[in-house]
Amino acid sequence: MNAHLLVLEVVVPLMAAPLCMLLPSKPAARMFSIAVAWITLYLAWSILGALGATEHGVIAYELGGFPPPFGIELRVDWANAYLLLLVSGIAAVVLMFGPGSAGAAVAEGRHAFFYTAVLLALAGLLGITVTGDAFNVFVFLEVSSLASYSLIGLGRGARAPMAAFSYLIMGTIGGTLFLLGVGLLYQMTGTLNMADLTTRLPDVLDTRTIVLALALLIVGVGIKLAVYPLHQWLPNAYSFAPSVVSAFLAATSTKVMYYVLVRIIFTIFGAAFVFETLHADYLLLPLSLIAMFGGSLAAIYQHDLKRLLAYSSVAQVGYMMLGLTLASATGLTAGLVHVFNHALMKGGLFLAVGCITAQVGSSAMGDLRGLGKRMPFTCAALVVGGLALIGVPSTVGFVSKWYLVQAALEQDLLSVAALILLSSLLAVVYVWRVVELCYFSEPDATQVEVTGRPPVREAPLGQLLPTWILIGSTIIFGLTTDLTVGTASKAAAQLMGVGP
Amino acid sequence: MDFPVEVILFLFLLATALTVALLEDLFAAAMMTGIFSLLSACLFTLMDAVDVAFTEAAVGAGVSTVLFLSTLALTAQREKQHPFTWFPLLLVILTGACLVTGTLDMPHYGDPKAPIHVHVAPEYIAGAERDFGIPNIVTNVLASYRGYDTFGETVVIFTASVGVMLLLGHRRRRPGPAHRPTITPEGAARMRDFAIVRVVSMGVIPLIVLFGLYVQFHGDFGPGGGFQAGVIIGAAVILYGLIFGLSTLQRVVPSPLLETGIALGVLLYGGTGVASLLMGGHYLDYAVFDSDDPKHGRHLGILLVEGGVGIAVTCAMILIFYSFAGRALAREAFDEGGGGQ
Amino acid sequence: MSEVLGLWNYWVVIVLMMIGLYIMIARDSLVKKVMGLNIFQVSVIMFYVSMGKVRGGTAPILPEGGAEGVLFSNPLPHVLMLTAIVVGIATTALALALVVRIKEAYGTIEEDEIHALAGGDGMDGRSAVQGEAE
Amino acid sequence: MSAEQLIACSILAPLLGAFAVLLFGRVPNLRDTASSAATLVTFSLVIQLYPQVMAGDRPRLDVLEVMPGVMLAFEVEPLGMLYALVASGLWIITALYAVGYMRGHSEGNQTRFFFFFALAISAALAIAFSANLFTLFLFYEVLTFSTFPLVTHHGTEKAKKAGRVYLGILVSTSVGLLLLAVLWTYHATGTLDFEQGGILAGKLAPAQIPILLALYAFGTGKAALMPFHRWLPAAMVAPTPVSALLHAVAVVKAGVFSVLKIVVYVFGIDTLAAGDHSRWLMYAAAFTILSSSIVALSKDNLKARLAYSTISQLAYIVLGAAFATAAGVIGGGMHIAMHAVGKITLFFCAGAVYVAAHKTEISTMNGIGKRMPFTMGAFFIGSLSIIGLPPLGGSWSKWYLALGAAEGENLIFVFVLMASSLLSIGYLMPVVIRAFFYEEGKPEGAEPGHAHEHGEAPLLCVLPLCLAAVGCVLLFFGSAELQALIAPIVEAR
Amino acid sequence: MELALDVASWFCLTVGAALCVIGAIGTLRLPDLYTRTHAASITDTLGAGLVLLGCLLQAGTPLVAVKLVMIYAFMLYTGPAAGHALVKAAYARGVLAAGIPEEAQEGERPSESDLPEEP
Repeated sequence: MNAHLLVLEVVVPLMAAPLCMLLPSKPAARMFSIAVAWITLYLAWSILGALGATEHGVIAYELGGFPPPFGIELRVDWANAYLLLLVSGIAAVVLMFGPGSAGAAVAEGRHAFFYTAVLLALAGLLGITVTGDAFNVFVFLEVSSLASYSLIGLGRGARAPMAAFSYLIMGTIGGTLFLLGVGLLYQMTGTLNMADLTTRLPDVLDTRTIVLALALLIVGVGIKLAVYPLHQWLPNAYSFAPSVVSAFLAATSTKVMYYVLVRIIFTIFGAAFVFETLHADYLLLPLSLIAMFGGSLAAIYQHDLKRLLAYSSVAQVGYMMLGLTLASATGLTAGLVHVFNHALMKGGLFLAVGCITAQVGSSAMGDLRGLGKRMPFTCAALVVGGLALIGVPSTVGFVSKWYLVQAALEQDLLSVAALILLSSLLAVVYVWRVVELCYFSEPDATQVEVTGRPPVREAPLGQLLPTWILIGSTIIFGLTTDLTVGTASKAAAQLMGVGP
Repeated sequence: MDFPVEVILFLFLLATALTVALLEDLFAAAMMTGIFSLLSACLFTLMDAVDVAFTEAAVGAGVSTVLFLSTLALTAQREKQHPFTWFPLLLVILTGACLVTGTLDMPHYGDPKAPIHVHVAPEYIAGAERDFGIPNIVTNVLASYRGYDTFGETVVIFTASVGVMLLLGHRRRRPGPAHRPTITPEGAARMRDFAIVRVVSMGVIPLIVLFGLYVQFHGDFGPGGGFQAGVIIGAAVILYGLIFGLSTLQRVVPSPLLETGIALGVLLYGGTGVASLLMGGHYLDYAVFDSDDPKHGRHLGILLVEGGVGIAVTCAMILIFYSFAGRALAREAFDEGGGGQ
Repeated sequence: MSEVLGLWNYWVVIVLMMIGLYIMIARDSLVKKVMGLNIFQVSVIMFYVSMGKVRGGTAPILPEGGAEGVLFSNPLPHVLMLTAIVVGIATTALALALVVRIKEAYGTIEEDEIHALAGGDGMDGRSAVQGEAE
Repeated sequence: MSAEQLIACSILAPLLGAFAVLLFGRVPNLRDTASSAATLVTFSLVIQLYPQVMAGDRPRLDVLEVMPGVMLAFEVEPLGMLYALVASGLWIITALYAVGYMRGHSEGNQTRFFFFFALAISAALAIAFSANLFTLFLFYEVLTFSTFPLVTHHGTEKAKKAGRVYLGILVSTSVGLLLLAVLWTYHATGTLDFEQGGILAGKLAPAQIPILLALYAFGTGKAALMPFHRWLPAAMVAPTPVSALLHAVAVVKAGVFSVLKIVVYVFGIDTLAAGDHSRWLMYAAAFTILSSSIVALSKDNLKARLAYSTISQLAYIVLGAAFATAAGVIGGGMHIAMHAVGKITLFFCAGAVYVAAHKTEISTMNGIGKRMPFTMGAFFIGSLSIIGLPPLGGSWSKWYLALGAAEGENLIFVFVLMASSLLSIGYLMPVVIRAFFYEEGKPEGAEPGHAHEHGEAPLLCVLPLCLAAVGCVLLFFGSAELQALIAPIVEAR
Repeated sequence: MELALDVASWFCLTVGAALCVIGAIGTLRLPDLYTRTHAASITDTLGAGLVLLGCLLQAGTPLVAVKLVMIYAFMLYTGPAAGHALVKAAYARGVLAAGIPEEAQEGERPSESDLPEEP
C-alpha cells in the first residue's frame, strides 16, 4: 500500500483543485483547501515513515504499470521525502492564516478560484518533488509556476501585475532552458528517467553537448531559485504579492527548486563530474558569497518590510548554494537543513507581516513605529524570527550556520567560515532596524489620522496562531534537531554515496 | 542528396521571426506570429510529426492570434520606437555561440542510429501493435505510457484558465438583456449586421463542431485527439461569440456551465486513474478495466482520458475568451457609464 | 566539413531561439515580449521534433496492412511536444491577462514608462486599492 | 534534593521569579516582595551545592542533545560555583537596592525592568553551570539579548544610541569571533566538553594555538579587552542598579569567567605554559589595565570613572589567566569575588548620591561626606578593597596574582600590578577626600537658590551598600575558604 | 492512362502555382487595400482549386479524393466570405481608396443610427 502513497500525495491536491472551484462560498472553499493540505501533510508523514521501513531507503512507483525507462516512475528517497514533509507542512499552516483570499484583490464570487490556484501551486510543487522523470519535472514546474504567477498578480495595489509579469517572463525563460537541457540529455542518452540517466550518462560525459546540458539546467533552475545574478524578479514578486501568497511561495517554491538543483548535480551528473572535472564550484562559490553579502546589504536599505524580507531571502539562498558547492556530506546536510530552517523562518516572518498589513494597511517601515505596544504578539514574532535569521543559538538559524561553518572548516576554508559569520552580522543590522522601529519609536501623530483607519489592535487569533506555529517551530527545531538534521544527513549520505 | 524542402521553410521562418522583431505595428506583428506558427506547423508535417503539426496549427494560428488581437484591442496598437542598445544583442550572440558549440557533438539530423531511436522508441512502436492495437502510436504513448504527463498537461491548461479568470474575472451574474454590448467602438457597424458574414458563419459553425468531434474520436487512428478537438470546438464557439456578441453567447453557453465543464474534464482524467487504482492496478493502468481482454480495457481507458482532455480544453478556451471579452465590456461600460454602474 | 553539415537544422533552431530571446530582452512593449516568448518556445519545440526525425521514416501511425519493414520517426518527442505546446499557449494566455491588468493599472504597456511611473511614486507600500475589478 | 534537581531549580528559580514579577505587575509591593523572595530562594539553592563541590564531586545535568555530538548540559565545577555564589549572593542586595532606587527615583515601567533583571540572572547562573562550550555560548547570547532592554531602559535617544553600541560590539564579537573559535575547536577536537587539563592538548599545531586564544579572548566581548571595551562606558546610561549588578557583577564577570574557564578547561594551563602561547595576552591585558586606569583619572563623571576602573580590574583577571600558572588562575578566580563585592559597593554609593543629592559629577561632591556619612564611609571601604589594601579582600587576590606572575618568571607584570594599584589610589581617593575634608562651599555653577538640603539616601539604598561594605571586610577573612574552593581545578594535574 | 493522369496533374499544379504567384505579385504592387484583396482572392479560389485538382489526380485511394473535394468546397464557401468581411470592416472603419477624391467616398457608409435595434 505504501507505494500508492506516492501518487496519492500529488493526485489528492490535483483532484481537489477542480472540486474546490465548484464550491459556492468562500468559507467552504477555505475549509476544504485547509483539509486537503492537512491530508497531504499526513500522507507526507506516512511516506517518511514508510521510507524508514525500507532497508535501502528508496520507494519507487511505476505509473500505468509500465516498467521505468518506458513509463513514468515516481521515486522517493530521503531527500524528497524530507521536502514533501516541508512543503505540505508549510501549506497546511499558511492556509490557516486569517484573511486568506481577503488579502488579495479578488473579484467577489471568485474567492474559490484563489484557493484552487493555491492547491494547484501546492500540487505542482509536490509533483516536482515526487517524480523520477526529468520531463515530468518540467510539466509540474509549469503547473506550480502558472499558479504562482496568477496568485502574485492578485496583490493589492497597482504594482502586483507588473511584478507577476516580470516573474512570468524570467520564470518561463528558466523553464524553457530547463526543457532544452532535458532535451539535450534525452538526445545523448535516449531516456528521460532520472535513474536510467544516471546509468547511461557516464559514457557520454565527455561530449560538449552534456556540458551544455548541465549549464542550461543550472541556469534554468537558477532563475527559478533566484541565485544571485538571476534574482531580479524575487524582490518585486514577494513584496507586491498578498502576504499569504508570499509566505507560501517564499517558504516552498525556492526550496523545491533547490531540491531539483541538488537532484541534477548529485544524482544525474554526479558530484565528481560537476565539481572535480568541471570545477563548477569556482563559479558557484563566489556567486553564493556575493549573494550572502549583496542580499543582506540590499535588505538593510529597504523602506518596505516585505521587500526587506525578500532581499534577505536572496541572501539565504546564497547560504543554501554555499552548502551545495562545498560538495561534501556535511555541506549538503547544511544546505538541506537550511532549506527546512529558512522555510520556517521566512514563512513565519511573512505571516507576521501579513498580520501587520491587515491591521495597518501597509508594510512600509514608517508604519511600524510604536507597534510594539499595540501589537505585542506580532512584534514579538518579528523579533524571534529576526533572531532566527541572525542565527542566535537555540534557534534554527544557529543549527544551519553550525553545519555550514563545519562544512567550510572541513575543507580548511577558514576564510569562507569567517565570511559566513560576518554576513550573518549584516542580518543583525536590518533586524535591529525593525526592532528599534517597533519598540523604541513613537508613531508620528499626523500619520494616524490621515489614513483614518480604525485604531490598530492586536491581530485576531486566526492570524496569530499560524504565525506563532511557524515562529515557535523555529525555536523547537532549533533545540531538537533529530528530525531536520537526522533526515538531512541520511539524504546527504544517500546523494553523495551510492545515489538512488 | 535531394535538396530538402525544409531549408526553404526554415528560411521563411527566420524571415517571419525577424519581421516580428522589427515591426512596430503590433497588429501586424500578431499576424506575423500567426504565420510563424503556420510555417512551423508545415515544418512539423515534413518532419513526420503530424499530431504536433495539427496542434501547432490549431493553437498557434487559431487561439493565440485571437488572444493577441483581443489584448491589443484592450491595450496599445503601436509600439514606441526605442534607441538601439548593444547589451541585449551581445548577450544574445554570446548565448547563441555557447549553444552552437554544444551542438557539435550531437547525432546528425535524421541519423537512424541516434541513441533516442535505439533505446526506448522501438518498445513504443512494437508495443502499439502488441498491447494496444491502436494505429496512432503518438496518441497511444500520450495516453498510456506517458499518461501522467498528459494529466499534467490538462492541469496546466486548467491552471491557465483559473489564473485568467482570477485576473480578469468578471462577476458571475446572469447577463441581463438591458445591457447592450457592442464589441467594436461606436460609429462602426457591428459584426452581426454583416448579413453575408452571419449567414456564412452560421453555415460553417456546425461543420466545425462536427469536425471537432471527428478529430476527438478519430484520435486513435489518425492525427488528432482530445486537445486538438477541444481547440477546434472552442474556436467554433468563439466564432459564434464574435458574430453575435458576448451576452447572446453567454445566454447560449453560460459560464457556470463551462466552469463545471472544465472541472469535470480534469476530474474525469484524474478519476480514470483513481478507478484503475481502486481496481487493483497502478495509477492510470487501464489494463485492469477489462480483466479478460487488456487491449479492450486500454482502449476504453484512452477513450475516457481523451474525452476528459477534450471537455477540459474546450471549456478552457471559451472561458479565457469570456474573460478577455468580458474585460472589454467592463472597460466600455466603465467609459460609457462614466465610472461604471 | 561534411560531419558538421548534418547539424544545420539545430543551428537554425538556435538562431530562432536567439531572435526570441532578443525580442524579450530588447523590446519594451510587453505584448512584443510575449510574442518573443512564443517564438522562444516554438523554437525549442522545433528542436525536439527535428531530433525525432529519422531519414526515410514516415509518421508514427501504423498503416492498415501491418507494419513490417516500415521505418517510423520517433514518437516520443512528438508526445513531449504536445505538452510543451499546451504549456506555451497557457503561459501566453496568462501573460496577456497580466498585460491587460497592467494596462488598466498604468495606462501604458511600455516597460520603461511603467518603471518611470512605478519608480516615481516611490514605495507605495501604502497604495490604496486600485480600481477594483467589478 | 539531588544535585541534578538543585542545578535545575537554581537556574529555573530566577525564571519563576521573573514570571511572578510579570504576574504581579500591577501591584508594586507584591511584585517587589516576589522578586526579593526569588533572590533568597535562588541563593539558598545555590549554597546547597557548595558543600558537594567542596567535597570534590562534580554534579552534572544533561538536558537534551541539540545536535549529534552537541549537548545542552550543566556541570558544577569550582569556578562555576564561585561565580554562581557571587551572582546570586549579590542579587539579593541589588534587588533590595533596586526597589529603593526605583521608588526613590520614580522610574518608569519597573515591571519590565525586574522581569529582564531576573532573566539576566538566570542566564548568568546557566553560564556558571555550563558543561560545554555550546551551552556557554547559548546563554552568553541570551545574557546579551536579555540585558539589552535594561541598558535602553529610559528609551531616550541617548539610550537607543548606547544600546546600539552595546549590542553592536557584543553581538559582532560573539558571532564573529567567539562562534568561529567554538566551531574551530569542535572541528579540531570533535568535542565541546570542558575537561580537566584542557581538550586541545596535541590536537592543534602549536602555531594555531595563539590564534585560537586570540579569537577566544577578543571574542568574549564582555571581558572588555581594550579594542572591544567601548560598550561598557556607553552602557552607563542605564539606571544605577543595572550598572551596579550587570556591569560590576553579572555581565562583565560572565566575560572574564568564560575566559578563565576556557583557559583552564579548553586549553589547559600546562599546554599554554609549555609553548608560552599566552605571552601576547599578558601584554594586551597589561596595556588594558594601565590605559583604562589613566582614562579613569581624567573622567569627572563618577559612574564613567567607575566604569573605566572596572575595565582595568577585569584585565587583572585576564592577566591572571594569561600567566597560565596555578597561582595566577587562583588569583584571577578570587579577584572575581573581591572585585565584584568592592565595585558593587562603589556603584551603590554612586547611585545613592544620585538619588539623594542628584549629583553625578565628582567636582560637585565637596563635603558630601558630612551629609551622607554612611554612604561615603562604605565608598571608602569599597575603594580600599579595589585598591587592594590588607584589611580588605582585594589584597588577597592581588597577592595571588603577584605570586602567579613571579611563579611564571614574568616579574615585569608585578610592577604593572603595583603601578595600577597606585593609579587606582589616584582615581578613587580624591572622591573620598573631597567628600570628607572639603568644605561644602558654594559649588561653582550650581543652580541658583539654596544649596540642595539633603540628608542620607533612603534606608533601602543605604542598607544594601553597608552590607556590601561589610562583605568586603568578611571576604578578607574568608579568603582561605575561597582559595580552598578554587585550588583543586589547578592542582590535579 | 497513367501517363495521361500524371501530365494532367502536373499541368494543373503548375498553373495553380503560377496563379498563386500572380496573386502574390498583385497583393504587393496594387496601391490600396481594396484592390489588394481583389488580387489576394485569386490565389484563394482559383489558385488553390487548381492545386487541389492536381493533387486529386495524383490521389490513390478514393477516400483521399473525397477529402480533397471537401477541402475545396470549404475553401470556396469561406474564402470569399472572409474577403467580404475584411473589405466591409475596412470600409466601415473609414479606410480610403487610393486615387478617388475623398468626398466622393463619404456617401453610403453605414452609420450607427440606422441599424436595427437589438432583438
